[in-house]
Amino acid sequence: MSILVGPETRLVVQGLTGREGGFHAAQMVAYGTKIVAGVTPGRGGERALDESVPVYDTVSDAVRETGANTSCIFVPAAGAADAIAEAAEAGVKTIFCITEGIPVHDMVRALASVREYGARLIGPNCPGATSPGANGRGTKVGIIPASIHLPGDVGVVSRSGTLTYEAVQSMTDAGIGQSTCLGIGGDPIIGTTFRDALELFATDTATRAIVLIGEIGGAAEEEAAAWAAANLSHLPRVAFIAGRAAPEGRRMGHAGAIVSGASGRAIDKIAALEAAGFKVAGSPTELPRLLIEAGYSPR
Amino acid sequence: MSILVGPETRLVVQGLTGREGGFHAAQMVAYGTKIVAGVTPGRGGERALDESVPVYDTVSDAVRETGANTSCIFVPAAGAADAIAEAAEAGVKTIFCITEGIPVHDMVRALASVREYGARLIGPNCPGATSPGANGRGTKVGIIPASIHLPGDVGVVSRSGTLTYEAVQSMTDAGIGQSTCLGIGGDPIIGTTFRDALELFATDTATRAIVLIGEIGGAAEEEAAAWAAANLSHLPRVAFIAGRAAPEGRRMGHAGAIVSGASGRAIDKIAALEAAGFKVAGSPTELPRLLIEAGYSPR
Amino acid sequence: MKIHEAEARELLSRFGLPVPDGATATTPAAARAAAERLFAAGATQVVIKAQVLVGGRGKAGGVKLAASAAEAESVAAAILALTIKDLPVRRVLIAPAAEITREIYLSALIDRASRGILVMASAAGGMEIEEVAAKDPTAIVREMAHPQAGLLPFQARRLGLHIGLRGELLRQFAAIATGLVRIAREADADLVEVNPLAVVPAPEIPGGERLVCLDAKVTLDDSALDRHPDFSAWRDEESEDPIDREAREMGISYIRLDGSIGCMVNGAGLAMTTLDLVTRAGGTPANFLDIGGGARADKVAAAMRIILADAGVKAILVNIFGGITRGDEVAKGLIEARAQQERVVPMVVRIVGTNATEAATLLKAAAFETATSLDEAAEKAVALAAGGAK
Amino acid sequence: MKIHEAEARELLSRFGLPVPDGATATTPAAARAAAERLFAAGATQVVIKAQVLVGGRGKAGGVKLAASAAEAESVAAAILALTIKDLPVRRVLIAPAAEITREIYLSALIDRASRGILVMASAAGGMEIEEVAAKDPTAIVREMAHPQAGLLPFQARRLGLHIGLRGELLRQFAAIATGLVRIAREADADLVEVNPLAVVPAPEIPGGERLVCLDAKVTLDDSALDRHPDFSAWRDEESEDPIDREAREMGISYIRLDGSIGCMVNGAGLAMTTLDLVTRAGGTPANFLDIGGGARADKVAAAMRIILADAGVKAILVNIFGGITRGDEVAKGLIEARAQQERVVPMVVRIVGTNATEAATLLKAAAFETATSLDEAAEKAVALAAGGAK
Repeated sequence: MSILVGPETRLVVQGLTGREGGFHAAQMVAYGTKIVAGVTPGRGGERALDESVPVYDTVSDAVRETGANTSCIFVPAAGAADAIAEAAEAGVKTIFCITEGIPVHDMVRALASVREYGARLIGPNCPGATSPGANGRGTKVGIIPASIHLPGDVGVVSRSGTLTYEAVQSMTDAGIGQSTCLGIGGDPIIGTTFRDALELFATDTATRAIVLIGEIGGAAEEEAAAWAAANLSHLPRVAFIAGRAAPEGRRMGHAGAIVSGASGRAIDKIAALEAAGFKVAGSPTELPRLLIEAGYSPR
Repeated sequence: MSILVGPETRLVVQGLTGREGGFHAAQMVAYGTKIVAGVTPGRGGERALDESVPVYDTVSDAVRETGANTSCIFVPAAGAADAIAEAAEAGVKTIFCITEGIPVHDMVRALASVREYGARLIGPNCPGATSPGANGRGTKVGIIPASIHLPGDVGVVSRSGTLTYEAVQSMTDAGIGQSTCLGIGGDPIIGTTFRDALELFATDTATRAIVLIGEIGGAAEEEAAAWAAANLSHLPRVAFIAGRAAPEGRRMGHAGAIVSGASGRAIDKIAALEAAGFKVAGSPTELPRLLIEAGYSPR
Repeated sequence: MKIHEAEARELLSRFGLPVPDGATATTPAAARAAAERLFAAGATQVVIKAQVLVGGRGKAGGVKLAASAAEAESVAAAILALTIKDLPVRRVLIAPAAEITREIYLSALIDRASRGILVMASAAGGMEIEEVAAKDPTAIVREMAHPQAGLLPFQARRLGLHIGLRGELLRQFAAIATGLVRIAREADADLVEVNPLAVVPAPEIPGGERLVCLDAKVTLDDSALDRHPDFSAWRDEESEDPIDREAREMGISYIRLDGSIGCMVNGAGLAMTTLDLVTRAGGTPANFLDIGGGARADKVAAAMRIILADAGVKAILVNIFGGITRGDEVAKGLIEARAQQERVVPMVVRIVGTNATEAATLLKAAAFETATSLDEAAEKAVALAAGGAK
Repeated sequence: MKIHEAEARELLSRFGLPVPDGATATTPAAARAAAERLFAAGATQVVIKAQVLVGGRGKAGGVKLAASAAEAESVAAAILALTIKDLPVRRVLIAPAAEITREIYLSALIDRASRGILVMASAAGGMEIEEVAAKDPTAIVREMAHPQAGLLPFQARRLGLHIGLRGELLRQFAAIATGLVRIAREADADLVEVNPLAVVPAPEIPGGERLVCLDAKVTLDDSALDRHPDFSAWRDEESEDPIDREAREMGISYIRLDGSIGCMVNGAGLAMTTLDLVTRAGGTPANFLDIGGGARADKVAAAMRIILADAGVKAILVNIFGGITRGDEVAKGLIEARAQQERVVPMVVRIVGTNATEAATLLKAAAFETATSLDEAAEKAVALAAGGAK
């Protein structure tokens, strides 16, 4: 088992005929993901990925014709929020938005549409999710490099991209596999929070430990810690928080990574996580060791 | 028993300190309605109706302090849609809007708020509802004259005001009492339709027959007829449709009462109702006789 | 309130939608001047269109082309002399005749069944939408605008895609469709219809084609006119009957019909019913008239003046079910009105409900003919109209 | 993007909010002229305010009153000579000094916790909201705007009622609160703050008082600047470091810090982590730099120029986890950049992930110092910075 993505995933890629969409879709297929449709307005009727995948004009056409249940959005920032709303309205229940730089007010509105239609959004500005399977295959939606994964039972959730890869690579190198690796994105307004992810992992029978990779800005780590303290005591859990050295008042790359006054600081997040029973690493490379120390043993 | 209003009603009157609101609130109290609060922004802290009812600045204050579960709105047209949204947001579950002349786009938005918060709107531009009780008392919300009612087991639903009174008076004169009389309003966009009202009556054990009073315009009567044909065959049902003599293309007073081409005509509504087992009267005065002919017998 | 095509075009322009150049004229000379300007600006032909608030003006000869300013003047003269469905043509619109590649239908309207804003598009533009609906319902595509956010971009695009637009035309179409909903919401319009939305050659832009709103029909929500004071200038007061205007200004809902029995009723549903019962009793109603809730004596008197202004009225039926409206107030108004009126017409009065007893006393003292039941009142009125004064 | 008070006032004005008269000046003479105009228009005193993008300018002497045009000139001269928190004052705003009855706080901002637009009001205006929150959290009232419809009228009214406004002031407040949210939505602002929103005497209107926006702070969403081309004029390019501008224009996320180790990383989270590990290893980072995903050789070269423009940089740490970014592209960029650079600084390069092997080969051939693990890379960089060139 896994969360969000897995063998049941039937993926529609919005922006499949674009450069990025096409490149990553090919990677997803190579890893084993079932891509059932692409959407590019005005190019309905074409086929993509070596003629293997039909392209539709609209997500509703794609859903009706192929039963797609998950979407991955590579649409440019100006149209990405609209693409999210389109997917939600078309009945797609799990929507990944990879696009970076979406205006924040667009996201407020898109998130309202997502809630209205009972869908779930992951991202935007996120790397997606991978549920590794056997024989170097599995299901991946988004842009996480397939090569870093090992199938296993540790759930990974992170606000970051390459930092996640770093952490996952160190786990894989240590022989610790993952149930699902999920990047929730670094923007101030995102569809799925740390807490939401922990709730999903908590009900996933295949997940036996948690790795949480946070960063400065906002209070999502604190919120997740509070929830974990009350609900996650049965799982070994470790964390890493990026940005201890970040100065106050500056956005550190991610639109959401900013310390404002005394809010959003790394030390407070670390304290909250430790109080909630997380072992917090000083470097991502320490995560495998801390997992073992927290009581996790690889099967 | 009854629908929508009854002994469990705890009413907040929005616009209680206005001329119309005050007048009709006094009538409601005299009939037995429990008015627990009034709302007039900026007059919170006052008391109204001979000092018997507290006035609040906002509906949320009123709900928190008094447990109001039903609202009756006498706010002028320019602010009435906002008053509806305020009531819905405050957690009021049954909202009557008496106000006439609300801009239709305001209603589209207000209705969205009502749905968002899981409330029910009756009206606007409606006379309200009365559930007659014993000894000339009962619960009435709105402006229907108390004097016309007799407690009983016939459910009355109508798009009109005075025409309803006419019909109810003729029933009362004939010794036929009512479970609840409901005016749903004559506007094009209303919160509760004929069909919605029939669904409520269908589950009310105290209602043993139905009187439906429609008029030209739209297709709500046809829609209700279709639903009744499938779901209401156990209840005697009669109807009257106003506007057989109305010319095409003119709004007959009610913003919603207009025949457009072949749509909204009285003859089609009458045919649909008759096909659904309604006996349709040629004059409101015939309704009592038709009820008996339809198999209804007063208890 | 329906507004003329010329004003509908102005409204669309204000919201940034593509509307071709044009001008209105109330005289043939002004039409000629407008045509001269359009020819000077590059038009090869102009179209001259009667501004009347009814459909079917094309078939009635109200839309004609002209290839020169002189021809425009004579064509305008002919159109300005027309009367279309009882409405005299007082004004024409002159616009460059477009070279049309393709005609599209597009509208945004308040839809009572779905209780929201319905947007409809069809590749079969130029025809009335009812005609298209009757012929081939699948030729019409529909989207419900979001009640709070308006038409979302993907919905606008979906409409365009489903009627076969691509590329630059699709982009333009989506902007126009979104704009139509914005107009409906911000201008409080019940209906904003562009038909045809025309594809015309445009060598200057990528794709070589563009969309223009060639004809537009807009109905504004009467209940919202207060918050758009600038729209009041668009009311066609010239075409409005003075009696209709008095009724509107008094807050009386009045519709003149062809019969002989004037009706004064409180409540729209009861007023319609009164008409129905008069008809059933063999009479012909002269009007629909709803004095509204809580009417006082002065409003009753005004209603009486309005009814009597119709020379065809031979008898009057007053039917009041007192609720908010107090019966004695109505009775007083009737007595006052009769004292002032110049023309004597037989009348039957039925007042029930609030203060009906007081009303009865007043009416009896003033020797009014009264009735108790609705049916009886209708029958008496029909008899009075047939038999002359009692 | 933060904008100056003067531009924030202009934005509020465009949306119809009440902003007092005023003008900006970059010279004392221009300030005098502006003051003369304001005195002529009836002002009895003017306020002269430094336009700098930091808080606390009042305490720094950047806000002063003047009772005459001559005084305004000398006050402006003094303020224009100030440097507030490292920022030279280049411009002042001159406005009539208001007679303030009462100060209110009002703002609309993107709230990440509730994932929407939060509107906050407090009767304790004039103070910073953080101060109010610390002293008395109950003094702040909050409403979440509707995500699609903005702040609803009853919400705006509720805020005003809860901070004690009634009647005409309540009506004005509700319009301003709604307007703030409209600005946030339509201008794509992360923050629109009016503090103080002042009650001032207004004998000419009913109630005798009115609200004016005396000071305003606006932060625009960088991601949305493309769709507001007119806002680009508001960017304070004079105060912007040329290096910061180059980074922005190249799409590189760069923040200069005080240390000695220049960092080049792909991904914001990994870049922050790199800074943390440098710090943990005993070094001091000279900058945060994220070259973004999929960076090519030219971007890598630009990043190197940006890092080296900081004279404090003694060593460079390159840390790339190849995903979309190809390791060999980065290696090529580094080799090119080193060939062109004027200043030689020791460097340690860690490239893992996509095409790491090809990158290693290239780097080895070019004799770069490399590292495998993140921790090792940080430690090597710290050693290089401490020990000078290898």
